[in-house]
Amino acid sequence: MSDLVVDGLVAGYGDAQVLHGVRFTVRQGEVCAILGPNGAGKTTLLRALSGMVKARGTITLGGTDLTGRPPDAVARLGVAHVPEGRGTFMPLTVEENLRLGAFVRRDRAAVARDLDRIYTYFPVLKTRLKQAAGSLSGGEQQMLAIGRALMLRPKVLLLDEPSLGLAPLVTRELFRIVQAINAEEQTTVVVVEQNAHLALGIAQQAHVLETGRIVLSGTAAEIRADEQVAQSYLGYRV
Amino acid sequence: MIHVKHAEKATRAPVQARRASDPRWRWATLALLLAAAVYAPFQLAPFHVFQLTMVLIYSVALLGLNLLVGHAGQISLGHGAFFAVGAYTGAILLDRYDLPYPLTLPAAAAVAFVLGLALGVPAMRLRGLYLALVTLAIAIFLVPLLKRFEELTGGSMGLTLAKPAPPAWSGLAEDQWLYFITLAFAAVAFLVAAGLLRSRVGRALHAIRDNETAAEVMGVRLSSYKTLAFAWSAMYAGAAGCVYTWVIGFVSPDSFTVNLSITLLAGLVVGGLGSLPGPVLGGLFVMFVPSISQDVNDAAPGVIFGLLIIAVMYVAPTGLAGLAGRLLQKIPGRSKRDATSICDRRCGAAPARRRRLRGA
Amino acid sequence: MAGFLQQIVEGLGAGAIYASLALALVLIYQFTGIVNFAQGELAMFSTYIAWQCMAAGLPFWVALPLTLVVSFAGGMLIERIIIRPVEGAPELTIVIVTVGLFIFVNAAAGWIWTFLIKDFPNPFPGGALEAAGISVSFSTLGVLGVVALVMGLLYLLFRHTKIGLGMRAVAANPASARLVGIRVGWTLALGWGLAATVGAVSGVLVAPLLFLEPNMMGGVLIYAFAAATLGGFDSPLGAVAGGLIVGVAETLAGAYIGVIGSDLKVGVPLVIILGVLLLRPQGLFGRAVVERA
Amino acid sequence: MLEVHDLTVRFGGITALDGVGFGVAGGEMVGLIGPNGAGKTTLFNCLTRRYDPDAGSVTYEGTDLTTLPPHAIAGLGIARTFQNLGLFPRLSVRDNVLVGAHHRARAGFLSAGLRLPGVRREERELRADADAVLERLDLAGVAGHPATGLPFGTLKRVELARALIGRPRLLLLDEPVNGLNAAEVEEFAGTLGAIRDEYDLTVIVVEHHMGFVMGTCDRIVCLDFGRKIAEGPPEQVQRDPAVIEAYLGTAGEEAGA
Amino acid sequence: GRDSGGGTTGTAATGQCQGQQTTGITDTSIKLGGIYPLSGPASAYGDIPKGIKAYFDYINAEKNGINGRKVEFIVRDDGYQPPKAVEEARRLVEQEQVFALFQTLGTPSTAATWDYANQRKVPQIFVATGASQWGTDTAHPWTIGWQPNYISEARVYAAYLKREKPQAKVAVLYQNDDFGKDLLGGFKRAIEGTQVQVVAEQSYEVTDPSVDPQMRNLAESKADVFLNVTTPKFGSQALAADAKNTKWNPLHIVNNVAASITVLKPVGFDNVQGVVSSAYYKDPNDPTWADDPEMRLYKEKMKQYAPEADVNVPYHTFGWAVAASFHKAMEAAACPTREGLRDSVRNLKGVKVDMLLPGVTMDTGPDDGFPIESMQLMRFKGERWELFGDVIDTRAEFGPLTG
Ligand SMILES: Nc1ncnc2c1ncn2[C@@H]1O[C@H](COP(=O)(O)OP(=O)(O)OP(=O)(O)O)[C@@H](O)[C@H]1O
Ligand SMILES: Nc1ncnc2c1ncn2[C@@H]1O[C@H](COP(=O)(O)OP(=O)(O)OP(=O)(O)O)[C@@H](O)[C@H]1O
Ligand SMILES: [Mg+2]
Ligand SMILES: [Mg+2]
Repeated sequence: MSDLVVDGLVAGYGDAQVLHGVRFTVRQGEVCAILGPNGAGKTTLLRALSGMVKARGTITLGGTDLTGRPPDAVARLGVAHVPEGRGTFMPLTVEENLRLGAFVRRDRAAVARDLDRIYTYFPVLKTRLKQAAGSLSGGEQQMLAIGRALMLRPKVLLLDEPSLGLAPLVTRELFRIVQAINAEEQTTVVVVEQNAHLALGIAQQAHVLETGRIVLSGTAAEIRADEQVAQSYLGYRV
Repeated sequence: MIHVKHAEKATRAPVQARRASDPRWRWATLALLLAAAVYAPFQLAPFHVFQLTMVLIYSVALLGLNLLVGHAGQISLGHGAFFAVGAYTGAILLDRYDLPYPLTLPAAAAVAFVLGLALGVPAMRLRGLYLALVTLAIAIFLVPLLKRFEELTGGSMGLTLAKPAPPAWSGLAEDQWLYFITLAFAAVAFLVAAGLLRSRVGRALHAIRDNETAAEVMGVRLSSYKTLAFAWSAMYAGAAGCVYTWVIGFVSPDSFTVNLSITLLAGLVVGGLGSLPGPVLGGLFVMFVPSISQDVNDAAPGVIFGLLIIAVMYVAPTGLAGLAGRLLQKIPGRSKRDATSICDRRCGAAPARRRRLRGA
Repeated sequence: MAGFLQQIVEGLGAGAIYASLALALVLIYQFTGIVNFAQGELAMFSTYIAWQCMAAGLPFWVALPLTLVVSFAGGMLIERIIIRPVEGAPELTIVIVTVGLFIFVNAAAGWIWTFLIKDFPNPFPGGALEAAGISVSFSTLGVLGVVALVMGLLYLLFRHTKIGLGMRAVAANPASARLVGIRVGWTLALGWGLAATVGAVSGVLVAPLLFLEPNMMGGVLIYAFAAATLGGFDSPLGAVAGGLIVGVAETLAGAYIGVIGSDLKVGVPLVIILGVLLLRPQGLFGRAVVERA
Repeated sequence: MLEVHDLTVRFGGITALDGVGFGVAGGEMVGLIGPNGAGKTTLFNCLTRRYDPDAGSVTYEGTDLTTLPPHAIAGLGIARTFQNLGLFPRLSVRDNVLVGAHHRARAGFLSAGLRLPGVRREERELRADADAVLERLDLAGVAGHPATGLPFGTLKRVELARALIGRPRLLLLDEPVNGLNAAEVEEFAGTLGAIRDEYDLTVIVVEHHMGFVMGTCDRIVCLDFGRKIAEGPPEQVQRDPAVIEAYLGTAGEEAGA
Repeated sequence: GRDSGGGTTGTAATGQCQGQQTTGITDTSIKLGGIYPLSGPASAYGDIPKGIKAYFDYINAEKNGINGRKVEFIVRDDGYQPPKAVEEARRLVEQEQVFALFQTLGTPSTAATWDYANQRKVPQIFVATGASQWGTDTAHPWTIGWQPNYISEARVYAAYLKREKPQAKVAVLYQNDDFGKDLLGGFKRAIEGTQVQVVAEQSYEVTDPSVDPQMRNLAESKADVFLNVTTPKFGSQALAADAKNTKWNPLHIVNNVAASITVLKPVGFDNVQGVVSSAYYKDPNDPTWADDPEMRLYKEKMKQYAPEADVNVPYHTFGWAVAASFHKAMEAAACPTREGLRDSVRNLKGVKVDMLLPGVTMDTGPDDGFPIESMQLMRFKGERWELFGDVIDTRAEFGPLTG
């Protein structure tokens, strides 16, 4: 089984250490939600998983050690990352952006089919194929980033605040899609998301990260039931 | 070298601001440097005094270039041209119009400023690469232009001029006198630049460099700031060029080839873009490294010079000033940041706030 | 009239030379996002390699492919050894490294081969095609043909190959490119290798016309920059069109505009560039950078 | 205070805004919603002169904004934040904020270079103001930190501080709470409410966080494909079938999110 | 060699030499400093000091130096940049304490430094530029040139044309700097009042990639003489362009700077038959001198003392010749002092230097600041230059140059 096992993960930027020994396991085909306040290190955690920041400790995927591998090697092992800030290839067209998502794949026919699949997920993109990706609206770029990650047909999908800037309708649609892909293809998903309702709605397990440490772990239901979590991540009263 | 517009690039920029140490340190260092600068000409051989004078002149030119490149984020590959314009203005005024020395400096600065303004108007529409190449073309074009107006410029033979003589009361030798004039000039130039950069104007330039769109939304008038930055930077170069004429006493088109422009840019980047000591370090580099290169290999000094440029960029990708900053940071007790990060590592395990619900 | 047309033809010949180096500049700019000041010197060095091969007795058509291969490898090697350590550094730092490389390569070539000019064989037959009072030398035709061919190949590479797409992605956003699995380092090296190869072609085209010596490409580089700027730095077609325009304009101006004369004709590309950029800041064929708030 | 009339913006074949018109009264807080690509940011870009509209007008307190140069907008008391951050990454947080006060100050190249007394006084005042705003938004602790490397939510607050120091009367917020968790959103809503009163602000806010929009806005305008499809008080717009169809989806699921 | 320090001030000059400057010279040593572009676009000239060094090494080792004084020759690089030249001149004079500046290369670098040298009263001997200024100026007695000045050379060609083609229409290609303008100006003055006329002139910049456009414009003029005033690379280009243009076949005169066989050979010997030029020193590539004793000595000693240098590079030969000239001048000096050298180089009478062409001698006087003013015309034939006519002493024939 291709479980994602993280243990003793320490990472940071230069002298500043951000993650102080993070440990969790995501079984293959599971969805894992990461919650946490601003600056807790959620983004850094995903970056460490995909190799964007140097990390110590161990990260293994189905027994393969990912620690210290550069991001492109990690991607070739089937890990797709929707980064914070979207990582759009601004001057390239929308279509080129999507094709780049499948850069490491050799199966041309399947890639073409997947392209169509992305267009059915996000119909707006289809109307913008030849447009420079940099000119898309914020939400459209977010869709593009997700579409690009899906084009890899990843084993593991790392989503950093996927709903950022998406309209409510699209957000819900997005989570349905992720759930469907997860169910159909046994894709492992690690999702960092502020919309805890939605994230916990599709997750089997969840972790709460605070100042670089996991302070709370459990099944989605357990986390949802936690009082503090409810206050910080679920409720909203004006 | 082009401004690729996306946030990711910016995020990777090294974080260096924390080293901004407390002002007392800075004043002390400055006072020490100034004392050394005043003391030096009485200790050094005249030849070395001359070299230091040239370093100061280059520093001022680089300071101007830094305003444009390091602070406003526009690239000029043609600053040698403004240096030349200042030098020639000084030379022509001295040679043809017998103007007294002190008057040639403001005149040269003004001419360079006006020229910078005139060229700044198209320059404000271009950026990055395009601006760089247009300025490069200007630098190339200047040489035949200087030769063309021979009656004024002396053509390819150039103009030879007397150097300002030290007044009797000073009791100084010629080199010392020139050095002190240049030192005073450089000190004023640096003070003005420092004042500029610490103000609204400096912030606006930085804002343009980092994010033009946002700067404009904040009310920064891009066209006039870019044009003025270009003009001021030209003015600095021009003023430095005029003092150069005083010190070298000779101008010719061959003194100001494209080579000079590229050397200036390289010197600036090597010294440290966007930092105040950067131009001085750059000036030292421009002045001394070519001779060091030939001491190492006199058959092909260029081989060594080229390698040295590359080597410095390896060791100090953000310039020597950045390197100096990083080295200072390594001194214990100088950086708060070090202290905390050490604590992070040592005290890291302590707060066991982790609550387990069920084996995660 | 025939005189005028003849000047145009000559201008095209000169322009084709500028275009050949401009193609290498555009290539590396597309794939690495930097302007390589050493491009001309690398081309010169490659040409010396070809010369050395021929001096050792190899025929031209053996020396050429050998040179191209060596240049490709050399370009990659330079990226790995010289550019790699500053890969993440600010762009100007990398540009200055290429300036250092420029100085180094120029001096090294002089050191190895001296500054005496060398004769370099012209791969194209002598003589000229004569029609309507105009003569076009086979050499000019040959250079134009090769430049067109290289341009076509580059266009295919840029727009219709996966590796071209990957290379553009690396230039646009290296961090993202890594995330989609592109080996950024190797891709950059490949870009350098290809640019060095195109540069070598340019050098081999130029050398028979200008004679081989270490400063051979210095003057050409400036015009190549002008060409690339004019055409827009992201289009091979633009580079070639830019080169031809610069060549023709410079020739006509030098020939017909009295005040300019041959000493000031270097100002012509300057004026053209300024004019074009004021009207179309992205160059003739370049695509405007989209900027969104 | 602000009148948008028949505003149209086209990009090639795309019509980003199509004859949009609405008004904003002084002191009001208007929510601007709509699906992705509906033209919300484009509208902001027109107000701040990033884009030239193809047709229509924008009148702010009697002046036609479309005739002004872009940099003049800030001087009229209009400030904005950006959807995906528009900070100056290499400047410290304090300097970022100070740039926001650019139009309030006068120092030019020469006077700044010579550090004339007037410039010093102005600078002192601005710094005091900046420190106050930073304090107010709980940013004093990171004032010296460069704007890169701070958490997203903090940076959003820095943008707000930068907008506020310009003493705006009209504040345009583009998705101010995205990336914040529920508690943080709530806190932000509180802060914004207080600041609105303190600074006497008129606000237009683009946001996809329905809880936030519905809870804080006096009135809502909904765009779709560049056209206004609904306008009115929150409860009404929320129930508008066109809005539900295009943007919200089935209302039932919406509760709380 | 950078053993700085003032220790070189040795012999206290005595007798008639009392009170004269002896910096940099002792009974056993002379220290000289030269400034050349070893880097940058003009580095081709960086070969000259190799010839000089080889010569001095040879006489130091085998002839016990000059009158028992071993010559130390320090070479500094100015990259052809005048401010650098000033710096290096000061380094040599103040830090290295050289006896004399022996050669500064190029008009700009020399012009930038000669005020300094003269104020300091340091001899600036045999500068490597043919500008006429060095010989006509009276305010700089410490500076003197060596090679024939460009104006004299122009006179030689003018005289030749007057004789051979009195109706000549001349097209001129010249480098847009002091060298090109001096030569062109000299030529125009020399043909004043004759039927020879300049019908077209085109200049180029050293930064130009090619002179082809200029050559095309000149061909339009239908001139029957082409005067090629260029430096080597451009010389080759112009020769090639002339050869390629079958419709225009003027008499091609190439100036001495670009007359080396190394310039002609790349163009192809077939293409340069009949080209005319002038010379004053021996070309190592010229088979005429294959058995010349001085040439053989030169080649042998170059191999010995500068093994990595190519003996066929004429710049080496030039260096050798100028070093030998210094040798003669120093030997002739009445006092081993700076003043002595200054006076000696201004009082050369028919001094023979073996690397110069037979009949070419060094002659100077109080009113003559040009050591070499004789040249001989030559025509290219087969694979070599053939000297023809007599050695022309331009001073004798055209009168002295004045400022
Ligand atoms: N590029 C960077 N350089 C330096 N420090 C950084 C960088 N990126 C993040 N940090 C620091 O790392 C810490 C964790 O940031 P991270 O972005 O991982 O948080 P987060 O949980 O994703 O927050 P958010 O909800 O704002 O996205 C923060 O304190 C931040 O200042
Ligand atoms: N410069 C441009 N060039 C081309 N198309 C553009 C440009 N700017 C915006 N668009 C298009 O206009 C439409 C509206 O964009 P806008 O950014 O206003 O959307 P938005 O309502 O803010 O969406 P979101 O909620 O996703 O931010 C989008 O489809 C976008 O692709
Ligand atoms: Mg984050
Ligand atoms: Mg938007």
